[in-house]
Amino acid sequence: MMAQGVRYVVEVDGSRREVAIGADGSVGIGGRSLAASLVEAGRDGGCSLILDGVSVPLFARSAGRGQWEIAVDGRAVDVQVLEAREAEIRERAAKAGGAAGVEPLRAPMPGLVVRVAAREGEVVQPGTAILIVEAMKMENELRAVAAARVARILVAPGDAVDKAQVLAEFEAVEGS
Amino acid sequence: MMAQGVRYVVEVDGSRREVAIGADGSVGIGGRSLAASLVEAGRDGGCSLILDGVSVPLFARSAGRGQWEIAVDGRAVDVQVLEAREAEIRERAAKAGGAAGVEPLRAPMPGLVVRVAAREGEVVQPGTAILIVEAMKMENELRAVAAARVARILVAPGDAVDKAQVLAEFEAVEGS
Amino acid sequence: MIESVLVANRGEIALRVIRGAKEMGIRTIAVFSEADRTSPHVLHADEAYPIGPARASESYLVQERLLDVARLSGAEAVHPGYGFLAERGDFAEAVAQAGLIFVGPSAGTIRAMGDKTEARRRMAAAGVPVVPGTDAPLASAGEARRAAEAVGLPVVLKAAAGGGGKGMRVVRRVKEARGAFEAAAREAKAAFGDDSVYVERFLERPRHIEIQIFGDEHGSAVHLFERECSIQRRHQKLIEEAPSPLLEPEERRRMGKAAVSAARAVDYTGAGTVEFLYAAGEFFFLEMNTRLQVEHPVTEMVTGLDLVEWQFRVAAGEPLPLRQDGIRMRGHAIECRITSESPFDGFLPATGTVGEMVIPGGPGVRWDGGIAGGSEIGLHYDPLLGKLIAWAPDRARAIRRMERALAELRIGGVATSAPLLQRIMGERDFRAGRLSTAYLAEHQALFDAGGGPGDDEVLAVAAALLEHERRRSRAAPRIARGSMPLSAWQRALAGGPGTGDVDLQ
Amino acid sequence: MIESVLVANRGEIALRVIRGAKEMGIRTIAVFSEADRTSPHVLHADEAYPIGPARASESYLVQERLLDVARLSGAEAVHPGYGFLAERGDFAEAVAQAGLIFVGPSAGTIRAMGDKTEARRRMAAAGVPVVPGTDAPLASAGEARRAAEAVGLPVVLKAAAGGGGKGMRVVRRVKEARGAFEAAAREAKAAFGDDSVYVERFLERPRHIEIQIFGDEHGSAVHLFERECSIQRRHQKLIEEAPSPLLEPEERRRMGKAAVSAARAVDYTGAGTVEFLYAAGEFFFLEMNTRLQVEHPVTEMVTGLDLVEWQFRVAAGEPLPLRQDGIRMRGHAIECRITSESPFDGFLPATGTVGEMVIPGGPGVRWDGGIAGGSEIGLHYDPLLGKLIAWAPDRARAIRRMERALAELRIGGVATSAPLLQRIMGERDFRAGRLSTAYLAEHQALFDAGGGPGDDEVLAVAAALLEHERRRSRAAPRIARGSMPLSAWQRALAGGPGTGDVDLQ
Repeated sequence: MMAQGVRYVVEVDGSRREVAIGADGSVGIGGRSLAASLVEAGRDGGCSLILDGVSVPLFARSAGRGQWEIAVDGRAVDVQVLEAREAEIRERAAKAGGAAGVEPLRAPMPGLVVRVAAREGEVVQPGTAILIVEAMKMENELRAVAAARVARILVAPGDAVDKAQVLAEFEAVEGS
Repeated sequence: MMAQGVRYVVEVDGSRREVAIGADGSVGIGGRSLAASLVEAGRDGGCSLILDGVSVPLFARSAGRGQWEIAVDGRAVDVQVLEAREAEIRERAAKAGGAAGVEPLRAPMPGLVVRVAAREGEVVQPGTAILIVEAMKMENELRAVAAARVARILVAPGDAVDKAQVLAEFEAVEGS
Repeated sequence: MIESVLVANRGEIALRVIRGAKEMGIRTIAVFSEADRTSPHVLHADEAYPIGPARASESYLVQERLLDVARLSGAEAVHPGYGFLAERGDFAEAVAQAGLIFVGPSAGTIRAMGDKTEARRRMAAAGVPVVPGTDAPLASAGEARRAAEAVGLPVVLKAAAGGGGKGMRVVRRVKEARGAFEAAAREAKAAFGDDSVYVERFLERPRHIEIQIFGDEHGSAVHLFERECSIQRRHQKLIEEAPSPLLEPEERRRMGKAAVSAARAVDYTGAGTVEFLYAAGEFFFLEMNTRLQVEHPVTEMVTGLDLVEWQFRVAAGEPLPLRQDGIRMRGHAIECRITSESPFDGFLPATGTVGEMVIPGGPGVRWDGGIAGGSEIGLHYDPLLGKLIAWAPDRARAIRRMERALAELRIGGVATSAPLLQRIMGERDFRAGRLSTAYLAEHQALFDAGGGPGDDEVLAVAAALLEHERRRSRAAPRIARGSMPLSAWQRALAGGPGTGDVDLQ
Repeated sequence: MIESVLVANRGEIALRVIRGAKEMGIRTIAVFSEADRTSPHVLHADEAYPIGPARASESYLVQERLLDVARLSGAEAVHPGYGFLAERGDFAEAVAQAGLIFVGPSAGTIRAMGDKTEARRRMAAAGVPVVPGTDAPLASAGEARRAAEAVGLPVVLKAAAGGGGKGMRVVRRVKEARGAFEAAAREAKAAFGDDSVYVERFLERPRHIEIQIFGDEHGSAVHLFERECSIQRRHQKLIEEAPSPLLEPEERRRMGKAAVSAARAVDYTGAGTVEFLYAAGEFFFLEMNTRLQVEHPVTEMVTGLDLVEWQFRVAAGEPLPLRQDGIRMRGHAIECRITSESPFDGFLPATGTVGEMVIPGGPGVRWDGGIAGGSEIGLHYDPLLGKLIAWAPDRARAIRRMERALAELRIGGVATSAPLLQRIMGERDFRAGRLSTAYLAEHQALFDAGGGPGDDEVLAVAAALLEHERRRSRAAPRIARGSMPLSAWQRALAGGPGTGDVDLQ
């Protein structure tokens, strides 16, 4: 691990920020270094963040790798966190594809993965079934919305998924 | 399963009662048949019992097979439940041994079983180590209090045990 | 005194009635649908009986089943709460015919006040000011048009059997009268099974001020002052308070007197509420609710009286515990209705399982709730989860106390109206007492989601720390307790550099 | 007004002060030991800073560290709460020397009242009745013996630097004097680092009645009536109430006047409490506590005033908000201290992790707590988890309300004093107001564990159903939600046989 620790790219409400967390645990943001402490408090994702002395009670829910739903003062926001190098790779891949990238497939509701209908590497067309998810006693077919190559399928049958969890990632297909 | 269901022998505060639970779920006690509903309520062992219409909120904690700690109105009581045929077998075994039976070994505190020191079938003397349980970062040797044959050891290394959970059962040794 | 009572309701009001009865030594008998088996009102009652499936029409609204439970349990009285069967004359009658005490007014009073045109006629006859309009249902669209012109535009068409904003249409131009009449009649038919519609003058930006009244069987009637409930959304009250922030003592006196006249006019017994619209110094009878009101706690907090206790005493045939001059107001109380609705998402009903609850405490704060950890919030019933009430010596302090309490409140697992209420407490017009039923429509900025840029930075840091911890621990997404100590501050305290490098142990 | 305050405390009192400050718009700065990182006072404060390990002597009692946090955070004032540094004259002095406002009286007053013999002298000089005894520490066992004879037996030997029952010995016979003197001096030395001991007449079965007082910098002093705190266990208060149940108005007036004289005698500023022992119509000064008291909420509930707000106003140099004739009492309030102790097990301290909490609500109930779900209850601090307070128009109603609220209270995961408090609420002498500090000693039956035979039958059925369900499901010992419906009742309701065969779906 580098001396300056790990850099993350965080997207909140469409705006991106870089946050550095030192191997020693320090937090850097916007050119400043802050003293931070984040611990679980309570029993349901309640957390206490103390940032340069300022106490912020918040509630955090994981919505899959790199995806968090965080509520402060009753305002719940979806936040995406990527390590800086992951973010770079994605960006480069998106540029290489000549497009802004293809949106990943997210669970529209909490449920249970029943079946995986597509394979990694497969090129799918709009409407191709990717996954079947059971929710509220109903099976729901989740389909591709654009032509793309299935880069990764992140879940397997039997997995419980949260709302907005990323289930599959795509790569742009040339010419699409 | 018999039409009249399962009969249990329940020991509360030293006094024994028989409770029959029908295959149909009815409850018989003291010659009467009662309508009963018991469901979990809340998140920590809170239950709601409705017995012939009377609503009794209670808190139940399992302390091993057949062992319950039940609190009603702030009064916490250890209750032992055995199926009637189990109770009979125990009683007969105790009588055959010519003694009132040997008290089982119970965990004096919650902890983690580290090691089993005795074997089933072995005749132990007062002070013989039976089990080593770790609690509060300390290893505690649990020893036999009377001469007896180890009938059953109910836990294995790595098991987490609750306070008062039965860890080992004994049989009286003739002549002891 | 009454020895036992069946509480024919659910949720927070059932629990409220059970609490009141318990404090009087009355045996409490709850009923529950399949959805409510583990609800607090079941857990806290002395007895509880199932009455059917979740759907209210198959449980809480089935009169016969409730009466069967009353018979079986030996209940002496029936308390209907609010909603469900509380304002059904036939239920009050059936309870009485079964030889039980109905905790509420007579069936005749309930019926008279349930018919809005009949209520208007009786109030006008008793000298209570009513909104100018027609006293009888309209026979046709043409009659609606003529009535609208006679009363003077704008007018509002209302369902005679109505309430809660259903079957209502505002008419601002004569040519709108026909369409409005037909729409209102259709809605009224659908909602109440009765298409009778009448006309009232429409007041622009009125305030909703209501008077709590009580009558007994011995001919006495008193009022317990007013509540202002102008903060409404589609005729649903969100915030109520007592006293009204801008009412003059003389106006209070006149409205109280009018409400008592209204009570006497119908030989009222028990708890009731006379609702008025108030505009520019004038007030007009709107309707009379013949039951305990959701917002009764604000009256309890300023008067120090227990309205449920009064209900039981009156139902038992006792005289009212106090005379008018013995009833005093002290301080100011505000109630916020905490509902399972997403205020920044069009008030979409929210569902879920209640997780951890943090109920505010400390001075002057009261919580009347009907849920607990583990409660399932579905769509079968009213979205009211509970009511947060704050009392203080004056309105400014009560608002600040409510702000503080709302900030403490946490109902895990389900979205609630609390964040909107929090914003209203900080809004300038609300703080100044500039209230009207148009308040929410005129303060749309309150509904904007999103915060300032500072908040986003905090969110970004929190998310990065969460993700960092998860990746580091390679475990389930839980944050280790005490995982990141604050040694930077410790060093700063020890005289080291304030910010800059931070080392965590 | 003060803009920011460092709250130099933890637990419920830190949260209470933070709530009060927030309602006044004062920025709140919390401190926490390693054991308190997730405590509610940390979560609800605007800012929070670590001050060291769990042990109080390395955190909450380290004056320098608190002053460092005050400097670092830019705090304008320091509120000490009660306990810890609240009655340490040197801390008050250090705060003042750092240019900060100490929310409490002057260091000189704290010191004078902390020295029990000095306090007695000053009170006697001000005409406040003191228990007959010596005015200066005793030089020897012989002197103790002579003083005991002069004062008249029985007497009590007390530590001059004392409080909380430490360094106290009752002497009933002259020959016991030597042993008692030596024991008291030893205990006093160990507890307070000072072996000074003095003699007072020992009152048999006295009542503990205290007067809340307030003074300001402008020479005004008022009292906020009395609290009766006679229900004690080893000098630890368990239950407090206001007003005292049997005090005559004239006695109340006299005690209030004496307390105000006491306050004036020491130019008192801020909140203080003058404690009296009361027996047979006479009352005697016991001690003066120069801080907010644990039981201040009962005074708040009967007067409608916010004592923390008053503290801040006085500390900011404002005059007292009300004059004596503007302070009124309404109704009756009772406080129960909910501690992590096993009342039926010799008050053994209980530890654990707080699980689900059910906080009582409804009319007239207040909860002042310092814990939340997930809180670790250890042995580092005072066992007070929170305080349950009930208000009602009269004492009988307040007791019934408290009974109801205690039945609702649930603090999962840790044993509490609540079941004992529940029993006291139902006990005949308590209900009749027959109180004295000997109450608990004279009502030992309250400590018997165990219930009636009816309860055992319920427990047996519950255990059998639990075990049956577990064996049937062969799963973890969890009870399936809604696993056993109530069809017997449903059939009974449908007209079938009432009991007898029962079938569950």
